Amino acid sequence: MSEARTLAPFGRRLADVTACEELGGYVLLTARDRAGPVPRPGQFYMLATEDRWGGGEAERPYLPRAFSHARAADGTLTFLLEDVGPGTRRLSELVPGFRLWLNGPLGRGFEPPARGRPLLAGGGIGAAPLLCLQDEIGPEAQALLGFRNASFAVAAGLFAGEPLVATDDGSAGHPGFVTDLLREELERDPEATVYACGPPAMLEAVRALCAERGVPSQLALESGMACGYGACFGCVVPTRDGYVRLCVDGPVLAGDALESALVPGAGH
Amino acid sequence: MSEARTLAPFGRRLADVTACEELGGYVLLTARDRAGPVPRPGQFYMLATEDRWGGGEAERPYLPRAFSHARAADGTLTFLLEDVGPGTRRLSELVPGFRLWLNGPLGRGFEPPARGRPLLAGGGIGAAPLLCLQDEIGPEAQALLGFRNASFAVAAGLFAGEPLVATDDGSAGHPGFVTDLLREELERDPEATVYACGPPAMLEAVRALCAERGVPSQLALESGMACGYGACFGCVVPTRDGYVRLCVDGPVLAGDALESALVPGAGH
Amino acid sequence: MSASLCGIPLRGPILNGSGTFDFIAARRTYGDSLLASFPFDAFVTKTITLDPRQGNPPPRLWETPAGLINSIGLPNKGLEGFLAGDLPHLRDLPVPLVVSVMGYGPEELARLAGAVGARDEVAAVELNVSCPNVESGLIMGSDPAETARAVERVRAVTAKPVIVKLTPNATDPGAVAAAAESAGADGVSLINTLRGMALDPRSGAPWLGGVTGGVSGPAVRAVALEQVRAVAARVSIDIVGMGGVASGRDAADFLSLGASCVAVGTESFRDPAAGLRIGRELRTVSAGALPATP
Amino acid sequence: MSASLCGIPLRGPILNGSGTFDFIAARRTYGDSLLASFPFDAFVTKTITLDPRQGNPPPRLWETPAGLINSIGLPNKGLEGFLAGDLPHLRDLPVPLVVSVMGYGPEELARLAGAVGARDEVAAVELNVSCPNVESGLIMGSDPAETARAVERVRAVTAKPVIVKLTPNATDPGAVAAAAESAGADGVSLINTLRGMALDPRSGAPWLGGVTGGVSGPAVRAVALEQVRAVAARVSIDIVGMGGVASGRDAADFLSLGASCVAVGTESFRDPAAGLRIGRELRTVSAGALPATP
Ligand SMILES: Cc1cc2nc3c(=O)[nH]c(=O)nc-3n(C[C@H](O)[C@H](O)[C@H](O)COP(=O)(O)OP(=O)(O)OC[C@H]3O[C@@H](n4cnc5c(N)ncnc54)[C@H](O)[C@@H]3O)c2cc1C
Ligand SMILES: Cc1cc2nc3c(=O)[nH]c(=O)nc-3n(C[C@H](O)[C@H](O)[C@H](O)COP(=O)(O)OP(=O)(O)OC[C@H]3O[C@@H](n4cnc5c(N)ncnc54)[C@H](O)[C@@H]3O)c2cc1C
Ligand SMILES: Cc1cc2nc3c(=O)[nH]c(=O)nc-3n(C[C@H](O)[C@H](O)[C@H](O)COP(=O)(O)O)c2cc1C
Ligand SMILES: Cc1cc2nc3c(=O)[nH]c(=O)nc-3n(C[C@H](O)[C@H](O)[C@H](O)COP(=O)(O)O)c2cc1C
Ligand code: FES
Ligand code: FES
Repeated sequence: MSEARTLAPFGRRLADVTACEELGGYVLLTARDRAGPVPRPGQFYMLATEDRWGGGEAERPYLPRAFSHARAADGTLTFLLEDVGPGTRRLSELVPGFRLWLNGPLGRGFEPPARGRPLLAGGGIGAAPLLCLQDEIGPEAQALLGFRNASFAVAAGLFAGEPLVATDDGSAGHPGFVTDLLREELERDPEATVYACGPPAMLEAVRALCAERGVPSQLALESGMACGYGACFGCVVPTRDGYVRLCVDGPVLAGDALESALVPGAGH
Repeated sequence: MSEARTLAPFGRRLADVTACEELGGYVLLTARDRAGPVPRPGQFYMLATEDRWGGGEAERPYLPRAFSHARAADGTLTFLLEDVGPGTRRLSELVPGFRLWLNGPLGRGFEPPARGRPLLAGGGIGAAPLLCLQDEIGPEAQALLGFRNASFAVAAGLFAGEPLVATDDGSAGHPGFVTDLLREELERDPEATVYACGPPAMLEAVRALCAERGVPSQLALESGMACGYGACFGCVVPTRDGYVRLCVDGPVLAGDALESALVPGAGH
Repeated sequence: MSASLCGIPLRGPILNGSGTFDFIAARRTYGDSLLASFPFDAFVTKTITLDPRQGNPPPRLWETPAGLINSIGLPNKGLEGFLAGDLPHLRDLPVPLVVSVMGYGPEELARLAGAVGARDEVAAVELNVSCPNVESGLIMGSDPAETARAVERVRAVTAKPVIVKLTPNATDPGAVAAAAESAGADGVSLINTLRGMALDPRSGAPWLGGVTGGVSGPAVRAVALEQVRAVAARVSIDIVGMGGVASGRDAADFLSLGASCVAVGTESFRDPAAGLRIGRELRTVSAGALPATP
Repeated sequence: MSASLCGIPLRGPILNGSGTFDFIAARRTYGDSLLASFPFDAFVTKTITLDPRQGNPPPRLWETPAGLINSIGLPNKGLEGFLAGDLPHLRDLPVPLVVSVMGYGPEELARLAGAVGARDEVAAVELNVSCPNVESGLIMGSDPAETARAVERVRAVTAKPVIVKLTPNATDPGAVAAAAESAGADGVSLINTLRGMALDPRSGAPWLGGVTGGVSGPAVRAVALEQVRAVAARVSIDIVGMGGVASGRDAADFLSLGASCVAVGTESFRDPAAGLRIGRELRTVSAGALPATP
């Protein structure tokens, strides 16, 4: 099996920030990675700001943080961020002229669809890796996106085709969960392949839904990471084969490989 | 003896930065301390920036740093800083709108002159506490100021009267040491009182010069401080009476109290 | 949020760490505004010894990543100087007074504890056992038997509560705490500083006048939490938890691991009123989801 | 800047800390660009045990002020899995290979050391003694006698250099190092992680799946420097110094306190090529005022 994995140049490198803009409740961060290879959708990067991050000067954030690229084109990487703590805050405060440390692309991304129509199911910030997957497959990959409310749902505008939206508070699209939308799509098209990324509870609902119906699913999981390249054994998630390091054997795992997508300590 | 000490309000307080400007090789930082008491020349404050300093977010600087006020008027404090490490750098980067934590005024300042003409001998950034002393005494307090070069000597322009300047490289004023200027003045006026602040070697030269001639001197020393209010016993300097905490028994000490002004670990 | 320490009722659970707040010097600096908003619910003195000590030669401080190394060397006026010079001032404290003492062996400790314990102003005695026993050469506080011997001797000379300040530089602080409890201690406090050092970046020689020192501050918090948990599993006497406490959240963590009080040390250097802020934050945290006491 | 480790010539003095760099996984990620600029001058494997281990349940990581707590729990394929599955890949290493082993007692350690020491690919064996001896219940590495017994048994089964990885959670690491030297160790490495823990701010329960873990990173550097100094005063065998090394300046500090090599751990998580940068910076520092070796 050829893996959905682009090798990374060894070491970390500096990338110039070209834009950092609010997008509803999220931040869209763009940086030039001229020399970097073209990543596979679902792979990720370990990011840190050049200044005031870790070791020499700062306390927390100390370790780099993991982010899926939301878009990669012409030597430019785009990340979709949600400010949930000191690392994401520091990244959100970047302005053009500052620089990012980046290490990647890392891990194993999404496999190209083997059958049927691709359905992209995203929960919140989980939309990020699905965007570049849609960029690759084309607008026939239907996006189904769940958000807390209309302010976050603005991110759906990044997607091609007609993304279907659900919000927890009903302020945009379907009032309810993205899994409601997915269930409907699967009723209509039981031959689809599902790609999903989002919070643990949402991924677990997707996994169970697909397992129930024999629909293949590829789930991009999260877990706390220190290194991102298999060095620390810190990011393990339980699978049917025991613990695997999400940073080298994931972050994309086949739904079938999991008993449950509820990873202890993941999500915020 | 009534001490040259203004009591501080208990705790630290936030002050709005109103200006932060380069002045030759130094930085002049001004902040509103509306509620604070009027400090005595030679007292000092422990400063930290509100953001990205210590504990919660940053690594070094972690503890606050000690700074003499260079000027205090109408609820505004002015500090003269030299960027020598992470703390002074962070302070130098402040812009109006940001805030400072300040604790002070702390310690014992200069005693008013008991006899003769006051001579103010400053080495480098040591000019800072002499400026407010001159503000208090008036321009008859003659400033004698030594700097590395003309770029730093710009700070002499803050002083009233006709400050005499020496530079190490001769790029401004007298080529040589400020102690050369002081020796000349003392030749002319052996009844003067000397106030000095500067690096250890300069202070020691001033102390020896004054001791030799029986001229009273008040020296504002430096030492590494953690707390600034007598809590840690970390800032001691050796005196004829044993170690004293510079933050409560100084920073101004009588030259007579010292065997030597060369304090281990002080200066940079 | 009332609390108690070895039977002494306190208005709250926040103490200072010994050697990190000097009531007398702070009053010289802040005047009586200090009394009006005293930051701690009990006050612990800097450790005193039988004879006066100058302390270590400077430099005594080095800032580390999220911490501080100190090599102060217990400067103090000695027992007589303390009783005559300091104790009269300490009467003005608005909170109970704990006196920290250190001796080079059980006899010296007992003399000190007996003398300070006899004074009405003194609510409790803390034994700083992080120093070598000049008789045995062992660091008292890293050895359960040495610690027990010291506590037994002290127990015999004072009825005041005796708190043993544990050193973290020990293989098994829980065993030392258990030995202290069996020997009659009323409480333990931990952690003292971790042994550490730094080199002068310019000369490559040890920076500190005392060569080595003790590390404190947020850098040691994780170590302190683990040791408090280990000690709480071994004793039922009161525990004063400390080490890097900088927020009410941190204080709540120590309490939920089994401490009955929390001490603030290095954070007071950053903010003299840190104890007040931490107490306030703790009340907010405790009012929320988290139980503040186990 | 050439160096040597227990008689093994090295192109430089920078190693990785055991368990902080996985050559095989890194090669999957970086391909052969890793070989071209391999960041270490000798490579130390993650600790292996006789039987395979899953390791601790997640979460396994917690970021602390200037540090990291890990509770990994030594997941590994076991001796057979290592020899059959990993060793063939490790042949491609451009630098000497040190295999780290841990056993629940001297017999198990000896079996492991004998088996790996017998392989030509293996230049040296590191004994991780930071674990309880199931027979005695003591943490081997915090007790000089326990450590000596283990080293003696291992010494009998291999002629390859034996390095003992010391735990910092001991009253007197110098005494443990001296015992290891007397028992025939060729070197010691230190520090391993400091015991620590953290609570989940939301639930107040221990965050780590393994409840407690080990602290590493800049937060422990001052402690590591002091322990290296203390150990250097007691032994004349080679010392690998580590704990929070993040710059050439830090590496120079360890060397000037008596280490002959320096290992980089947590800093490699921030920058996979940290070893290269630190080696480069060290050469600059050494070219300056400071002697890099004592
Ligand atoms: C493969 C992968 C891809 C990802 N892609 C994206 C993306 O595209 N966009 C995006 O916004 N996010 C993404 N994430 C999540 C992102 O990495 C985290 O949001 C980020 O690491 C949070 O860092 P922080 O410093 O802002 O917050 P932290 O304070 O680190 O908190 C985030 C969460 O971590 C835990 N936590 C809190 N404190 C600590 C601590 N001291 N030590 C350890 N854990 C702690 C808690 O669960 C907390 O809710 C991805 C994660 C992974 C693994
Ligand atoms: C009473 C008093 C008044 C002062 N007034 C002024 C003033 O008006 N203006 C002014 O510019 N400065 C003044 N100073 C000096 C000022 O406090 C220092 O320059 C400042 O603390 C440096 O902090 P930093 O973080 O920038 O540099 P640091 O990195 O802290 O380095 C400064 C010096 O401290 C030592 N050092 C280096 N690293 C460490 C470490 N990790 N831990 C401990 N020490 C270290 C070294 O000697 C170094 O050269 C005064 C000092 C005192 C005591
Ligand atoms: C400058 C300084 C001086 C100290 N002096 C003493 C002392 O005299 N006696 C003692 O038992 N502990 C002493 N300690 C240890 C503290 O009481 C406390 O145990 C330790 O600093 C950990 O808490 P922290 O991280 O909040 O500072 C001292 C600590 C510092 C930083
Ligand atoms: C995630 C992680 C895993 C580790 N695993 C091992 C191990 O398997 N065996 C071992 O001897 N040390 C292990 N260590 C300890 C390191 O080798 C090193 O001693 C310690 O981290 C201090 O160095 P540092 O501060 O540079 O990380 C581990 C450390 C970390 C952070
Ligand atoms: S993050 Fe370190 S092994 Fe995965
Ligand atoms: S700086 Fe703490 S006592 Fe002076």
